[in-house]
Amino acid sequence: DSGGTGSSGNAAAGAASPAANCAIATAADPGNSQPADGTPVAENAPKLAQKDTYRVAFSQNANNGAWRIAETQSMQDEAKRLGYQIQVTDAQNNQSKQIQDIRSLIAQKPDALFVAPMTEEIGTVIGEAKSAGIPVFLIDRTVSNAQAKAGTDYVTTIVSDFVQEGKRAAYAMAKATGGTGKVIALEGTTGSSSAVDRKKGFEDALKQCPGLELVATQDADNQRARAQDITESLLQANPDVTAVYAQGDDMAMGAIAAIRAAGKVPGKDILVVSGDGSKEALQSIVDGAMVANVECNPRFGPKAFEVMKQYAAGDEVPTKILNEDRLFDASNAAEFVSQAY
Amino acid sequence: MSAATADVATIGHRLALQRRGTVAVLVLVVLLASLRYGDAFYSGINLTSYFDDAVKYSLIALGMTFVIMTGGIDLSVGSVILLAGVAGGLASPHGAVVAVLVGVGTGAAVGAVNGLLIAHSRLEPFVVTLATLLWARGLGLQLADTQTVVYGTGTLQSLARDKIFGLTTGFWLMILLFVLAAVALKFTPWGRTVLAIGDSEESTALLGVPTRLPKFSVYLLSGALAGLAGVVLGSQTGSVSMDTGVGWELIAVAAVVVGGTLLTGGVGSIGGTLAGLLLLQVIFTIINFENGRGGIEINSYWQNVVRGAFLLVVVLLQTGVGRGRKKS
Amino acid sequence: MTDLATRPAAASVLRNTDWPSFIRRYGAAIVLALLVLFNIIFTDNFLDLRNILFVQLRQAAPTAIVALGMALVIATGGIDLSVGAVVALSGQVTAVFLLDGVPPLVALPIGILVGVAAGLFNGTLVSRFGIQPMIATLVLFTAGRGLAQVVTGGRIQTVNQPIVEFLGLGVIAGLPISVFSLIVITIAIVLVTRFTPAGTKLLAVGGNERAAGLVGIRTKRVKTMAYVVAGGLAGFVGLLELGRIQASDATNAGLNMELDAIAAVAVAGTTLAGGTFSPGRTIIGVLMLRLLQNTLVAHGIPREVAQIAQGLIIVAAIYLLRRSRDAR
Amino acid sequence: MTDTTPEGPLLEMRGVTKSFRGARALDDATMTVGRHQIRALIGQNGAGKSTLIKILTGVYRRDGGEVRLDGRPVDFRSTADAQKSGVVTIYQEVNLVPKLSVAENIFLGRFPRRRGLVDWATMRAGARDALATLSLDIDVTRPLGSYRVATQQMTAIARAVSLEARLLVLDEPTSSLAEREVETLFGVMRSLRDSGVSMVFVSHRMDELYEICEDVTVLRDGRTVAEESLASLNQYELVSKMLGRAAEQVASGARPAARPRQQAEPVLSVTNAASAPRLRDASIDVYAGQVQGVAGLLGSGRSELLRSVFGADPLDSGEIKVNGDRPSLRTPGEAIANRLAFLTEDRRAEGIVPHMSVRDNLTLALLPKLTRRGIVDRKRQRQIVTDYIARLGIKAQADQPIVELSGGNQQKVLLARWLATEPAVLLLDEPTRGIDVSAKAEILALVDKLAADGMGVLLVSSELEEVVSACDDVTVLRDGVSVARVSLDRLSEESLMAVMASGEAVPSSDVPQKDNADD
Ligand SMILES: Nc1ncnc2c1ncn2[C@@H]1O[C@H](COP(=O)(O)OP(=O)(O)OP(=O)(O)O)[C@@H](O)[C@H]1O
Ligand SMILES: Nc1ncnc2c1ncn2[C@@H]1O[C@H](COP(=O)(O)OP(=O)(O)OP(=O)(O)O)[C@@H](O)[C@H]1O
Ligand SMILES: [Mg+2]
Ligand SMILES: [Mg+2]
Repeated sequence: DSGGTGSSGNAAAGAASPAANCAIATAADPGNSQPADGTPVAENAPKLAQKDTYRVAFSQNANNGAWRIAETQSMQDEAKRLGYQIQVTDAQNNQSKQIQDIRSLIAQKPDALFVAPMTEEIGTVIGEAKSAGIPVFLIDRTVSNAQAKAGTDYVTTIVSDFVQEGKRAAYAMAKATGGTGKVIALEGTTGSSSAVDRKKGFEDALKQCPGLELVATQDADNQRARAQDITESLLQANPDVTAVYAQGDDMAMGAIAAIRAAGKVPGKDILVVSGDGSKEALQSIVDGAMVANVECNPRFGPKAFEVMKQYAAGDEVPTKILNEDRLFDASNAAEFVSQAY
Repeated sequence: MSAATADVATIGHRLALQRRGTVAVLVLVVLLASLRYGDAFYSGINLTSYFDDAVKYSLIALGMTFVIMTGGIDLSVGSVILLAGVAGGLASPHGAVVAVLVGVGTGAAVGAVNGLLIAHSRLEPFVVTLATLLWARGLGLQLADTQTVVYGTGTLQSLARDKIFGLTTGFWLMILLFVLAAVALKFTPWGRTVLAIGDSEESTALLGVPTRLPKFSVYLLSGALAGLAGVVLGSQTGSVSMDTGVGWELIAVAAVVVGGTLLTGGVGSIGGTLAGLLLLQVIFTIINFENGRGGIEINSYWQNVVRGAFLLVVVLLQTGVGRGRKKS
Repeated sequence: MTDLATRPAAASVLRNTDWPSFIRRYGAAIVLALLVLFNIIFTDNFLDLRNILFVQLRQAAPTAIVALGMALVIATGGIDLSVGAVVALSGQVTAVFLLDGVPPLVALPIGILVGVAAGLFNGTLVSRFGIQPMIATLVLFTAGRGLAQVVTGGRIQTVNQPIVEFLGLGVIAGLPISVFSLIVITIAIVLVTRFTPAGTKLLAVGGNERAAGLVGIRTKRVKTMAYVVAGGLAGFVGLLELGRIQASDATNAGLNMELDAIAAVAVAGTTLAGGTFSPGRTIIGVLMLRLLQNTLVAHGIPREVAQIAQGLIIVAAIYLLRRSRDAR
Repeated sequence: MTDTTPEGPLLEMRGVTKSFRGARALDDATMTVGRHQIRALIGQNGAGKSTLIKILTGVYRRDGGEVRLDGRPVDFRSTADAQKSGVVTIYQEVNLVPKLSVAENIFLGRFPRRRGLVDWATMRAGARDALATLSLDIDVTRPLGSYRVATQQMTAIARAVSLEARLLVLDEPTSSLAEREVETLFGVMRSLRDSGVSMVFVSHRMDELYEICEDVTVLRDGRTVAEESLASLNQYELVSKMLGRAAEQVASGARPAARPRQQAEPVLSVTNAASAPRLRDASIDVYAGQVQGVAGLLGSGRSELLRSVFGADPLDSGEIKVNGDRPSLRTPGEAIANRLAFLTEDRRAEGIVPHMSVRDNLTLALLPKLTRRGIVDRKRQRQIVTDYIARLGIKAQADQPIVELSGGNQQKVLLARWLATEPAVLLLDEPTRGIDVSAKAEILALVDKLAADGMGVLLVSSELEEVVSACDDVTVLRDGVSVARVSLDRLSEESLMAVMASGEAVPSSDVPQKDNADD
């Protein structure tokens, strides 16, 4: 299921009539992107023996915020379910600590190593795992091609397409606002690929909609309080803002609080579009405070271990596997809220 | 906060004892760990990664040792690592030498600004370097356009991975610099003057010894070493990400103090800093290993708690040692 | 000692005004006034009362309350790096209790008690065990946030309770709670330091601890009290922050607040060496730095550039203060 | 110096002015130092002696006036600068780096080197040699701070002497030295003079000036009021120039008539007090209405005795009675509550709170008593401060930071701090160290009066003359043990000296055992 709820998007509250100068205001949700045809399969990566049980390791880059916690939890739950032993390290948002973590994991020679890279540039250490004969599976972010080769240095990478997420957010916003208004955008952690890519997808798509004017963009570091402070300041300087795009749900919640504090009604005076798909966000769609949310599913566990088992069994595993993300809005939020993380 | 004259004799002994204590604890911890984790603990790759990881912290801790010996502090080193790492990375396409020069030069330049403001304009080190922490990071982000900066896979990276006697160049660089620094502290007029300034800057000046230049120089040195650390980091990991260096200044300060350098200046040890740093770092490694045992699952949140508790235990032991002596 | 009979003419008032101490006293206020002026002219709707009270002042109030505690600690010659972590810890503990159904009348005081306990811990390390304030408070700086994360499992948990909503959105006497509390706390601190012996004791301990001890002041207790008050205020701010985002956020609550507070105390013209305390100027320092930040945000300046500006302004401020301090 | 020394004075300072924040410290100060000459620089506390010296060496920038060395105008920017031109200074209060070794303190800034590196062996030998010229033989590798103040002062002198100065400036170098050390110093100064070095010597002890100096410059309120040959002035004329009033008005320092004990029981009684490491077994009684002296060589534990009585240092054993009771005296707070007061010997490190106002400094010990229902009575505080400023003739504004006061005035503020608590027993540790003659006379007169009014005073002083003239009874400490008591009838500097040195009681004087101390 590609989460294609596109056609029902018009149900968003208060949607104005589509402005003529906004090409995407009436377009359907572009949906998930598909992996390019002929994605190579992993051939030269270290092999994995087929066993009843495995000892695996997972290097998480920062175990905070609901999203990453859900991701870690999902990995741990799935390992437990399968009866595997799993060791988790937390790099606490520090690239070089993650490299050190991975090296110390390698030293303990797990059967397989899962890595949620802090940045794209931890590739060299992935190569070290290969030298040690340990197959590596990347999840939620990838590493730079220059440093580590997919299918050789690591088996595969299971990711979301962040550019596409940004694009889908722009479409959803265009639809909800009818293609006119002033927008402020709140970005996630400086330099992270999710922040960079979502921004790119969002801004590129917004170019097709000149009626939506991006009046301010600020880095809110995925922090709720910071997003709240910034939104307050921005709303004061730009009282005519009508929409907010928050790259992540925590920032969206901060923005909604700021909108309320400014005496305006979120979902009515100012429309909020966000990404991640947390329970809290879905609930606020149900409550009418948020108009749309592009999922970025943190529950990698089942998929990751399934891929690992396939690889051990000698099946062909493509070197890039795209996660399927859904678009939530008033039409379906209530249905999914209970399952959200 | 000058110590009473009568305490002076004990302070020296106390800190010397503390240094030995730090080394002893380090050895003990490593021994226990290798008993518990066996082969894996000291197997080649882990030792290498342990020391490699220590290099960058050790470089800023080394600079910090001299700064603290003058009674100052340099909170900006974490940001300087980022800035210089970025600058070095941008210069890396022009070759390893250029990258190193640019990185160290950038760090030295920031250090010089700190030094001028502190030594010449006599502003408080804590606040000056706190401000530098802000602007140097901002400048680094700006320079990198907030994107991770990649180091070209050239000489620099192979240099970082080359091994001499089984350990990487980074390790030997660290050892070399610490030996040089120890010699400089004990055997150069500069080193002695640095200590004198930390003891009493006013007295040093009234004794007719110029204080500005030595004071300036420690910040310059600290900046330059942080710059070097930035390039080393970049070449070891192939890139410098935007989160680099956040909070590292406090790791360095902790290492320096655990190593037996007096935070108020005047007494210090280079070897102690290295021991202190390796000790703090070994704790990280052990926590990771302990997680792997599956026995007690140390939630990563507990890591910070454990680190804080460990710091507490070390400093408490140290004061205990100091008190015990005083009574005898 | 101007003779009353010979009133100086305006020109000589200018000449005779003690400019150095004038700048020192009002430097931060002057910058603040300039910033306000800039905003009145260039920022839309700045002069709106709602903006002033509910955006500008409310955003500054938590940091200002923490900075008051920090100023007390700095007056004793110490420093407290742990306040940010304590803000997080107190907020998380309270949130968890509230979510467990503990009545607010119990849960909120517990949050403040957490802060008081943290202050007691810091104060004990500093005064009884003689550990350097920076290192002593580094322990909780590291472990405190870790504990906060342990308490909530690192999750952000929404706390939808009337009391939390009241803390965040409530209005007393036309003022947001945080602004109202800031005013009450400031008045209380001013009254206590002016009219009771506490203020003199504080400054005596910070100015010359040994002398203070010899006149019968219980220096350890005074120092401990400063940390306890700072901790208690941080604990209270933890509650305000909880109310502000209506959720617990162990990772980000109070993040970097200690540095903001220290910077504010410093730009207020207080030396970190101890012996001076000025609540009014501390608050002005916070307002100035906060307004600077908000001005940059409101005018769309990217964060990294804003950081550069902040760093430079801090340096400029303390440079001016120093110029005035020892012009000789 | 060769024979071809140019004519004219070595140093001329003319019309020097200097203000600190609007307050004149120097106003047309002049000083001329000839060649082969030791010149005394005297003046009351706060007259501007130290300021003049610091202006000479560039520590302070002068507001006006000129400085000529060898007839050429000079403008030193720092001590280092001055040293390069051969002007070496020992500043008031020991200014050294306590955590470094003695040897390093002597060679800081000019370490002997071998192949570019510090040559420790040569340095140690050099340091031993330098100290040997002052007849000092100590372990030069130990931190300087582990030695007592006098040794530190001698180290500073050794350093200065070894710098081969042309002009050596000594700002109160003898205030913490004992007589023997002063003699050693004078010996060195004489031989330096003979080898052509000129010196400026500051001291508040008149006899020292007459012993070592040829000429004198007298400063009064920042102005030079006399530059003459010492021989042409007698002590009274000199003092009257210093004070600007007739010398007769200066207290003569003659021994006052015996003061009667006002009670049979001692107000303070210390028995077998010991406090590691210096105080081993000291017993002493103080009676209301009398001044009880404590004499002893440097390091004999006099200060420790006072400190442990006051609760500033822990008492390991022994017994302390106040008015017959045995109160707990473990902290200064408890001591104050029992009406003890303690004026410390180290004004800077333990006395003043530098940036606090005179008012707050003066009432610091009184704070609990000034507090009514938790509120400080500011009005009463102001009254008390005004009162004491007037009574002790303190030259200061109440709201001035105390650092800005001259040493003597600071000392008076500290004395006032304790008098304001109306103590029953006043413990005075070197109360006149670094105090000018008139202030000293005033303070001693005050002590006399306090005793006459019924206070018990315990006085420690290294100046025997002071002990002899001020005390009714003196206990001699030696190596932390009270070895003898000398009472008024046989009190003389000679007899005291003999007891202090030998540790033997003068025949027929009382042994300080509690039982037979009653006479
Ligand atoms: N740094 C300073 N700031 C303000 N005032 C000062 C400073 N130094 C000295 N003064 C003032 O200048 C005057 C001269 O002081 P100075 O120390 O030169 O006196 P002095 O003759 O050396 O006295 P003493 O015999 O006590 O050493 C005094 O009134 C003193 O208060
Ligand atoms: N362990 C020590 N080693 C050397 N000197 C010490 C030591 N402890 C204290 N001193 C110093 O020795 C000096 C003399 O000690 P103390 O004060 O007990 O004797 P005193 O008879 O009062 O001498 P003073 O005339 O210096 O006051 C003091 O200045 C003190 O600082
Ligand atoms: Mg003087
Ligand atoms: Mg003494």
